[in-house]
Amino acid sequence: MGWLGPAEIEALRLSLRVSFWATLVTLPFGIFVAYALARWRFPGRQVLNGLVHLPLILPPVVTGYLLLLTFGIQGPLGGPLAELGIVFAFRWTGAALAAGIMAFPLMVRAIRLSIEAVDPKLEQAGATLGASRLMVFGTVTLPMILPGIIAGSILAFAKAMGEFGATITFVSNIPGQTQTLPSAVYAFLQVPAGEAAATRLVIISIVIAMSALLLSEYVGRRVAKRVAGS
Amino acid sequence: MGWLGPAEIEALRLSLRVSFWATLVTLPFGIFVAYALARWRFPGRQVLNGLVHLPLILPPVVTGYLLLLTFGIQGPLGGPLAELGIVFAFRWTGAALAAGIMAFPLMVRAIRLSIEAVDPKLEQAGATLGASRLMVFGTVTLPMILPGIIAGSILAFAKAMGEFGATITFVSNIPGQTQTLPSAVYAFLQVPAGEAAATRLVIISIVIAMSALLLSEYVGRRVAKRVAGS
Amino acid sequence: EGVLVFAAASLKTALDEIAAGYEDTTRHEVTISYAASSVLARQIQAGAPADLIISANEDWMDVLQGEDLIEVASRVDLLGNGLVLIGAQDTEPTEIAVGLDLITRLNGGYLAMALVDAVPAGIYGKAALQNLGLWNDVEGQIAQTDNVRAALALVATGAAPLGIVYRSDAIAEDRVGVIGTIPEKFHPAIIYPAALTISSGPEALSFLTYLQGDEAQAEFLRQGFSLPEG
Amino acid sequence: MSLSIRLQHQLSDLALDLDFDAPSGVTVLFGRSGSGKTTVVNAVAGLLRPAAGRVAVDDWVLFDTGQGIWLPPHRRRLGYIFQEGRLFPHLTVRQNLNYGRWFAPRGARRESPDRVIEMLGIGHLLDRRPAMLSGGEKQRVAIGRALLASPRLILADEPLAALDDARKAEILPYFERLRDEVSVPILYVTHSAAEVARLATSVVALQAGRVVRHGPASEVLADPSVAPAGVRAVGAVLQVRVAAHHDDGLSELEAGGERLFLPRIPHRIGDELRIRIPAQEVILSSRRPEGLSALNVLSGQVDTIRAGEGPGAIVSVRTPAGMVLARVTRRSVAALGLRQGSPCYAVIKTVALAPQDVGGRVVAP
Amino acid sequence: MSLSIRLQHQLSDLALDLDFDAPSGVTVLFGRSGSGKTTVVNAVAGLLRPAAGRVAVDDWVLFDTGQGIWLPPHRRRLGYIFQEGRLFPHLTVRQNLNYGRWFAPRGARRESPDRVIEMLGIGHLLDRRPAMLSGGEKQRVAIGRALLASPRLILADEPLAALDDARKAEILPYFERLRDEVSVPILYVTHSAAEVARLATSVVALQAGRVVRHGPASEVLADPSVAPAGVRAVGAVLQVRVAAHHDDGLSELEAGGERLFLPRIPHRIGDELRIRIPAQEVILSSRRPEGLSALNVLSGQVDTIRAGEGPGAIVSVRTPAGMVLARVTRRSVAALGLRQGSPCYAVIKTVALAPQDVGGRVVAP
Ligand SMILES: Nc1ncnc2c1ncn2[C@@H]1O[C@H](COP(=O)(O)OP(=O)(O)OP(=O)(O)O)[C@@H](O)[C@H]1O
Ligand SMILES: Nc1ncnc2c1ncn2[C@@H]1O[C@H](COP(=O)(O)OP(=O)(O)OP(=O)(O)O)[C@@H](O)[C@H]1O
Ligand code: MOO
Ligand SMILES: [Mg+2]
Ligand SMILES: [Mg+2]
Repeated sequence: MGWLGPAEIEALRLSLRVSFWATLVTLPFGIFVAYALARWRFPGRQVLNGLVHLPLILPPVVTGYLLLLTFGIQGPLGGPLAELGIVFAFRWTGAALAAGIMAFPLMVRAIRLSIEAVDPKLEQAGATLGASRLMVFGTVTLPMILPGIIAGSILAFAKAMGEFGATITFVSNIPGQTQTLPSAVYAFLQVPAGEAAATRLVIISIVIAMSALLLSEYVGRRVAKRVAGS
Repeated sequence: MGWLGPAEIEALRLSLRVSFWATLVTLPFGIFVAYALARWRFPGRQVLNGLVHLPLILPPVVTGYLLLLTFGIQGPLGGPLAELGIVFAFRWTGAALAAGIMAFPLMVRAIRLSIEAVDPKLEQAGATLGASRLMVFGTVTLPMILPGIIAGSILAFAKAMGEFGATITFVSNIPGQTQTLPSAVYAFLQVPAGEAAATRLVIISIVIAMSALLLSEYVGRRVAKRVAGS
Repeated sequence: EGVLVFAAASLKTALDEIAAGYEDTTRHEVTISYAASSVLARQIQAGAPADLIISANEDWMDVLQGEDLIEVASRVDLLGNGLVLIGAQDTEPTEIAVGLDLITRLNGGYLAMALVDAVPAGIYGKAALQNLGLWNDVEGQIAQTDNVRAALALVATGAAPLGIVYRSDAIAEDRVGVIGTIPEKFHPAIIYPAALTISSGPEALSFLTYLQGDEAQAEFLRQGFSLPEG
Repeated sequence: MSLSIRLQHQLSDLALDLDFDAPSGVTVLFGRSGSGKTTVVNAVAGLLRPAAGRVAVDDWVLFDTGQGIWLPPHRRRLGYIFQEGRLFPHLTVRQNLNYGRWFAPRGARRESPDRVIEMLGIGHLLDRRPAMLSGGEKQRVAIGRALLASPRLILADEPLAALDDARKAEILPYFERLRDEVSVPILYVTHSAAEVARLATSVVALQAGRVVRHGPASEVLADPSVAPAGVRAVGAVLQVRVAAHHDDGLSELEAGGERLFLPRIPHRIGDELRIRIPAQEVILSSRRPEGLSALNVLSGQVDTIRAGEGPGAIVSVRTPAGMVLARVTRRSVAALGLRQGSPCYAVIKTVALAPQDVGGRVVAP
Repeated sequence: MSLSIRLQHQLSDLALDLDFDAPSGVTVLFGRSGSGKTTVVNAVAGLLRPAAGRVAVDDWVLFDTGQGIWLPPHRRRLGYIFQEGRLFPHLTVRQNLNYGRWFAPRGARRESPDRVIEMLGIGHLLDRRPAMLSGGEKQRVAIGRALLASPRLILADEPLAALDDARKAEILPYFERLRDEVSVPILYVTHSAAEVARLATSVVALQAGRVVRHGPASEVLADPSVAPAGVRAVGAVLQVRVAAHHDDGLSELEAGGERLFLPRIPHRIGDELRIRIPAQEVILSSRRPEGLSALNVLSGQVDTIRAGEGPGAIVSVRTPAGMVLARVTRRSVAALGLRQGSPCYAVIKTVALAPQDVGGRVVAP
């Protein structure tokens, strides 16, 4: 990667780190929320569903702004969390939070659809064999929705790699801390003659995201084969 | 809506129109591509898959910029199309194109997952009863993936309602022509004291997208019930 | 019929006001599309039907001029602006001069600015800091945003203690206080050039002329802009 | 119409390699679980593409790897009754039943839906969806769906296994009618000897993917070593004519001048039938029995005595009505002094002839 | 251990309303397709929550709407063999088999996997996934999975319907052993009279969601109006003792001083058994028959003559070995001059006693 400056390599590494952690940390929540939405009936279900989708609907800048208000140092959540030592403001963790939240609806959707495709009769069969709800989930539902989880995770990862508006609004663009690949691309695009550099970064993004996608196809197909058993 | 100015009402109507058409026109392509990715093996399959996902991975500004280069009046596609009377540049149709392309990966993902959940044995049963591939698709696959199609469409609609970066880059922010709700929000956010107006517009977006979401839940559930037959 | 104006987003409040006045007196319609200067320039390169462009960035105007996309004769430096250092609402004003205790005032926090290599406000701000001899000290403590308003928001929400923004932006934000204006000698002149595009009609010239009239200029001044010398 | 099947294919640990021509009528595939029956049916249906082979109905070639012919399943005009039902969950029972009809060519023979629905006893289920049916109800709908598709070839994979005997007895005659009147070739998988005896024109016994025996039903059923369900399914098939129906609920049949009585059957006087007489329902007697409740006594001579496994032996007795098989103990053979050519009497209980052992009409084998 | 079931529930057009106590052992549910058998089993399993009712095994209450008790399915310690298999598609056969064992409490009685695998003949399938199994193979794995879960209650919904007779004959003894040795209560749905006769401690006949008959297997089977598969399933159940095994492959049984011969059975001399003698396999004779191949002749007197539907009649004959039922034509009744109290001989073919009609051990009813 001789043709990448150190700042660009820094941005690339940061983007990978941010996207990786954004995906990994959101995943359990994503599975939980998807399961709750798919299989439980509870008051406030539609509110939860709406909330989850908000980042998709809102212009990213607005989401970023809301994050800033909520998780900023003086925000209602940001303050208390800071006392616990969890700081998002101007940290890569904040970029991961923004990316995770923006990717969350995609992840939940994918997982939820795959949960809804699991035949409850198989879960019932698990229960008759002595598995508690949680064990049924772990031994029947979870393995069967693995393709959906993989799909959802990669989708989320790809989205996180491309996230820009909410991230820069929330944690701004601090080289080495919060300057992700898209921020760098954006910066290059703002100035005349920045295109060459921007193109270079875009190509890198594409290569990474495509690799992730290909990997997910491959893994997903293998898992699906295992799950379908054919 | 007495508290909305005429420009804002205009933006709202435009956003609805843009999102509606973006969803409707992409839907057949979405179903086709989802089906191809789910059920066919062909050379270039992974390339197609990658292409479909590009808008998700790229910062929206980049997508918008690529659209501008491709579908601009002087672009390689925009020119010929313009001769046929199909102009996207700086028209609401362009906004719809941008929204559609940004929403496409979400739509395809949702539909594809639901296609993959259809048991091929049922499609085989249809074939033995004399239905051609196309008829099997129409009478077995399509009705069974309706929940996925609805989910995917609403997701795409919501995404289209929130799309901003690609749209403003591709077709600019022309009131009455290409100024969608998010563009209007953006404009308000750029100026001092614009927050009140921006908030108003954001709330409207949320209400609309949530209604669509609720509707989709309701319809999807009814259809799923019919499809599952329980 | 009508004039389509492409204008830098930061002009929105003032320009909306002025355009309304123009429409009232002339009964001619003015439509304004607000976006980042880079976006506007690219769109004109792609054949946007704009009649008049008001950029916040001379470089982009030069690019357009180099490609013969604007009427060179019509190009004027329409407005100027100033940079201010802002802080929390109750911050003591002080004079901005070489030797400013910026680091102390930051107190480990971040200085919010627009992208220092890409967005005009950031570029000017960086030049000012360099000329003030502060750049090397604060370089690692700058939180860069994709536009000035986002930098303003960082300060307004308390995420960043200080920021450098346009005077026109700071003026209407109640939650921030202006610590001091950065003397113009420390940064290149902030110019908003305007020009007719080569496809413009006669109406556009009339509006451009109106913008240079007393009524319009008074409004600009009221919003914190300045008039370029000469 | 004859069905000719040649297939070679390798499954995980089953090598399918078979080649047989079946005459018009019902070809029954039997063999133990896992012997490849469903695989063969799938290959005929076009759901599995075998490595090599040829399937044809008369000169209508469904596929032939040699000639590179491959009709897709939807062009094969099938009525496939799947082992696991495969009803469309999103359609009502009525829509499921009609599904094949939508695609049947205009000129095709049409089954009357009302008749099929009545026969299957699913009239009250028409507006339900499959999820709300019991196991047996599902299978009946699956049968109806296949029959109503106006098929030119019926594939039935254990179609009656999920049904109770009474329902089986109602549905069997329908398959017979398809075989005899409509002459649709039927490839039928079953474990039941009674179904084999009633329906089968020819029987193909599979073992580990190969044909171990192939012949007319009467022959295969008479062979204890391969009879579908083992020695208990061995029996003779007699061709008879309905002679009279009596007031006390018995029907009188005539075969080679001999009279046989059995519980009233629905056929008309003069109809030709075939009946299966299970070997184990036949008692042999060295003198003409008297004072017995069994009404059917055929006199004849011992033709062969085959000692089976275990204590039993199959004795074939040549009677004017045809060859009758009896399964008796070797001890009895000795006690009665039976030898080839011994005169003896075959005693058949009237009621031992189960309704499913009486076939609709004689088909030329 | 007794199973007590009371249920009220409304399905689309079936009103389930039943109440019965079944003694320890196997309780067979039978009834026509759609009569509610699977629904009852699901309610016992906790997969369906009935509007009202109570299910208990002895004093272990699984649910009771009155007391507000509701054990979730996974606490009911079930071995449920589903009508449609329901194997886990993502697990191998081995993992499917082991599934229930993972969750069985530590102290639970453990079935030996090797033994179950061998009995079911699925040793060569252990590393496959269900999609690569044939229909019968799937069902065998499903049976194994349920048995290996160390259940305290076995629910079997037509577990053997998909299997061939030879395989059935191999698996049936296993259920007997569960019933007799391990005394796990078993609720068993079947259409097969032979299975009823061999396994059932008591039989519950359902019709449209209601119990129409309930009693010990021998009683219900003797009643032509409700016998599971109609009149052909009627038969007597005799309690016998193994007296000797002979060299010519026959076993000799003793019942009330009378001798019966049947093909060699695996039991030891002295074992107590029960055997089902299907009514239609019995011939009556007014004098002691001679020169017949049938080795079993019991003398007795006519007890009752019940004219069934059609031309037949069920004649009960009191013999020293117990009550024997014969299904004969009314014409024969007249010809033999049978009346209550008439002396007569019941002739039973040796080989007519099918292996599945011979039960493992006598259970006190
Ligand atoms: N989910 C359901 N909702 C409504 N009705 C149902 C449902 N499942 C079954 N039924 C109906 O309830 C009745 C009893 O069904 P059940 O499955 O208990 O029958 P079954 O006795 O097990 O029949 P089979 O021998 O055919 O399996 C049937 O008429 C069936 O159509
Ligand atoms: N998709 C598959 N891939 C590999 N092996 C398979 C597949 N399907 C079935 N088999 C194996 O092929 C053999 C034949 O299966 P098939 O389904 O044809 O048996 P069958 O004769 O129909 O049995 P049954 O009477 O149990 O339905 C079995 O051993 C089975 O395990
Ligand atoms: O037009 Mo801007 O808003 O400062 O670049
Ligand atoms: Mg099979
Ligand atoms: Mg059932």
